[in-house]
Amino acid sequence: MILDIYSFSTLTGAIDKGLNSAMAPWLATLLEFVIVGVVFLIFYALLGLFLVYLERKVCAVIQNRIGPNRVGKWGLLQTIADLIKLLMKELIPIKNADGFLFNLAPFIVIIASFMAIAALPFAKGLQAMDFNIGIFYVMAVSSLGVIGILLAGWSSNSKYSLIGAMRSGAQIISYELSVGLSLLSIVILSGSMQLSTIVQSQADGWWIFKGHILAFISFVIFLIASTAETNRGPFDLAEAESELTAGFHTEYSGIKFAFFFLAEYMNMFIVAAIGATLFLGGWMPLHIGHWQEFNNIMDYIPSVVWFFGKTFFVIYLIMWFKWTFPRLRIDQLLNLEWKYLLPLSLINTVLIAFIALMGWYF
Amino acid sequence: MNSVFKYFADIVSGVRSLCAGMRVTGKYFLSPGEIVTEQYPENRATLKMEDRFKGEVIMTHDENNQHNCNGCGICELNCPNGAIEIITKKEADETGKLVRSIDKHVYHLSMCTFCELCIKSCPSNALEWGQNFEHAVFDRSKLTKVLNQPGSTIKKKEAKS
Amino acid sequence: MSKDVIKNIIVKDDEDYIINMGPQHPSTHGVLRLEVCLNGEIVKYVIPHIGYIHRGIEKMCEADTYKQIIHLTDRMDYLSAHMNNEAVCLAVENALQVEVPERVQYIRAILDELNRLASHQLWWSAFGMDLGALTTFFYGLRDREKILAIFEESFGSRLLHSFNTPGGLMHDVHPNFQKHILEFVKYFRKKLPDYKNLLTDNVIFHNRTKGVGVMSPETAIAFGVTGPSGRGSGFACDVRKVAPYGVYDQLDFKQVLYSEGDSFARYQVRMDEMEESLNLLEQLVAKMPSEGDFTAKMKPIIKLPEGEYYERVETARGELGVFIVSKGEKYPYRMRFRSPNFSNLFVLNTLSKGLKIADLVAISGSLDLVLPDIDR
Amino acid sequence: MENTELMELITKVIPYGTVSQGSQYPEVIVPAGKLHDAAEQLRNLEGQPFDYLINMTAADFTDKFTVYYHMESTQAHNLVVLKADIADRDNAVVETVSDIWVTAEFFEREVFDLFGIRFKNHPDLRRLFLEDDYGFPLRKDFKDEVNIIELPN
Repeated sequence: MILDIYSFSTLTGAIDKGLNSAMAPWLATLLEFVIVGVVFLIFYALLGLFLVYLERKVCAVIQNRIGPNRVGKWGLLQTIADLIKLLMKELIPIKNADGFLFNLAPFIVIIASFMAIAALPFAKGLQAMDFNIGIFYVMAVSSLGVIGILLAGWSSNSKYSLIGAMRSGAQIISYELSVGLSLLSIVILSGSMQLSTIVQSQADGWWIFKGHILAFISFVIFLIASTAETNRGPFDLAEAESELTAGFHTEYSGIKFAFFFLAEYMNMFIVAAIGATLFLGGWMPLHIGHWQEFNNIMDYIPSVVWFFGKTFFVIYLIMWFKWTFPRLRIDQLLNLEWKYLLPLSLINTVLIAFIALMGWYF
Repeated sequence: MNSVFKYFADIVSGVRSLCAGMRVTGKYFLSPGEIVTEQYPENRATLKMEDRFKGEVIMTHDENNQHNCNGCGICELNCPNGAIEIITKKEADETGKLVRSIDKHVYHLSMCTFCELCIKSCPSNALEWGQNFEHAVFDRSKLTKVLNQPGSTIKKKEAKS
Repeated sequence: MSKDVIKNIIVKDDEDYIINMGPQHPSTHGVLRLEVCLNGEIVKYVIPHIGYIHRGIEKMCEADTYKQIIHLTDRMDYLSAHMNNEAVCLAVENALQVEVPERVQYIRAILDELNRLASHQLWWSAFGMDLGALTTFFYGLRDREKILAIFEESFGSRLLHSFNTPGGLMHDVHPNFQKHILEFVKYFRKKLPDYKNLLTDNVIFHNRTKGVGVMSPETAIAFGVTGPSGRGSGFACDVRKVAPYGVYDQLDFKQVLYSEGDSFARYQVRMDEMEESLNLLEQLVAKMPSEGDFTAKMKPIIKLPEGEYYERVETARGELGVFIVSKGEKYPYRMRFRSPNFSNLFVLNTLSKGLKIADLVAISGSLDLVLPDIDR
Repeated sequence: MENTELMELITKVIPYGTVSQGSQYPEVIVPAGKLHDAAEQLRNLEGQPFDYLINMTAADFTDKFTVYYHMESTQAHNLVVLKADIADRDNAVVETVSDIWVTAEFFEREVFDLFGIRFKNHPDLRRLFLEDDYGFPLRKDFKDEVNIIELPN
């Protein structure tokens, strides 16, 4: 049903075949790893810069401003200029800081977010690793980042940083539950933890439509909880600019600060991509029932466009939250999780399991 | 049961209030016509300050390079910050009498607080507000200005007794 | 008479976990240093340290004539610059018993209300930002810009317009003054629902401010907390009502009072005052005489008769007092400003005790402190 | 006249003070030693306690200091000025009123900072604005060649 002309499997297959015919299989596999790694590195850096630019533009328009518009056309090169500035800045050593952990922390944060990208299905046939426990892997890897944040706060030898890191720890441990439960509802519906299977299961309709109101509720819970997990406003207590100046990365400067900054935006991209994949059909085009003509037209849009369109829609939602709401207080943040989101998602999971059992979804 | 009802009512009212807030920001996001930013160096040609804008103190000169200042020093006296220094000289007029006249009207822009007392107190209305606001310089000494233009003379009072 | 004496209690301990908020900190709105003692996230006590921009205005006034003093008062509470000017002018005029033209009194009242509105708008913006809602800052400043444009048109400057002079005004206002004010009132009435939807009704905002930093009326009176902060606790301290000056006794407005005393009540007082100011502006523009002098006849050198004079006005933050000791010279012998923020600041310790750091930020935001006014 | 009634009332509770109508408000002048007692009497005045201390300050008259207390009753909205002269300029001490009005604690710190008047029994008498060795700038004999530039006028 879905057109194969946009499938990347022909391209990747051709590369694989070519490499295998030219050299030994182990060397070909190794080279493929290197190629994938380099491609992801470039993708990671460019996407991170673009997301920073996007956020600045979105918040500017929300706030009746123009936003960056001086460097390059529409200010597109602004973040690259910022990156160059950050690269040239001095890395200030902190007296009495735990040097090893202090330098390690940004790398842990950035590696955690980098690893999660591997499992994302970007388009038809474009996925680095198709684990059979894909969701589980992404959840596990993305929550590694909190270790980096805790280390950063602890090793900075600064009171502001420590408070920010502790807040972040409490926050991420709590919200992991809701994220997990809301993702579980889709796992129940699709019957698989493999991301490619989940995407395939949405060929005739996205889960957010097929799963009635319940899937919508778990999507909302997922959005809230994952915003909290990525330390973004209104849950940016770990940074809490007006209270803790910059929270856990108060003492970082130069490229080490840029790592935290980049990781924050990439984490946002990852949760948005997961949300898009699970709830909004991933790279699947929008299909409505038996409107055959409409469905055919939709099929002509490449799958990679669908994936990024949906992901950026979710990213926009997250940005919209951030630039609208005041920040929560730490006890209210935990209240929200334990008193509201967790019971609701538990009930939701039970109900979803029930409708999945009865086959009451479309 | 009441508390259960209140629990859900809280959620609904909370979500509704959040939606109201998001509607406001969403409305502005979708109406880029509301953008109020002025692009300053680009709009230099069209940017016009108000007539009364207090940019700096200037001394009005007419087309003959003549001004009204006779160097009486009242502005210097009235300035609360010592931003004005009057340097006078004695000059012979056409009858050969030595008359006090202004040599340099020194104005320290860096010390001026734009209180307008010099302009209001000037008995011969020699001073005025200038609308120039681009005062940024790299050297503080450049903010010390001489208000009377070089070669300027005092305007003659027309046929006054 | 038995009464509970309200005290400023600070119990220090060697083991205290102390963090310094300020002098450079995003939420202290200036160079205020708060010595905050924490127990985890809980605040044990707060000691404000001030003096970082003490300029000795009171000493400088002793060497300035009364006309020259005006421009110094702008620089105390720069957000209610006009009210500061007016306080000194009223003190001098009352001491000399000068009759100020009616038109001047109306213009001054209009400027008072405009300045109050501008100040409250900026406070709203900054308060939202303190709580993490960054967008409010730009909406507030966008609307404040309209008021500043009116100021710029008439006085030539936007913030520190030394427009008053003992006896009247420096100039007459711009011919478009009334028209632009009415336009602004119409514009701002349309924007107020946005303010309401963004913060006032927001559930997160309610959680952050309701029941936070509760100040009883007795505490407010004992600490001398005036202005909207005091009125949020039910302390009827509006000088415009208590001791009317200018034309305020001929106007129809009500003193906004809330009895809860928490941060949300202080917020509500200011939001209601904005609407009250809009009503007042309409009344004032309608009643203002279109013709008349802009200054009373004054001697070129003003000398106050020997004695002590005290004059109070209501600024956007509370009661400003001007105390002049004159010895009959053209300079005041001693000039003293009772600044509202000075008293409002020191209640911070009492209010934030036992609350969280985030609440400390919310409380100091709701008190609406302006540091140059505290240090003078 | 309301003020005369008030003045009579004050005269009754503060017999050692001179009560007069000043240029604007009733003034009560008491000896410096009796200041605390007078303040307490005014704070607990029957019918209209002066519970709101608006302003507290001092002035240097080269031969003496005068401390001023402007206070208002929040019920009757009357304003009264309490004054006391301190003759000993070199060792100026007066009793604190911060136990009566807590806001006086900070006003007194300011007065101590700028005039060097010390307040007995003050809970926390430190300088408020300036460094410890700065001198007392609002005294008329204060000289500071570095920071204060005298303008010729």
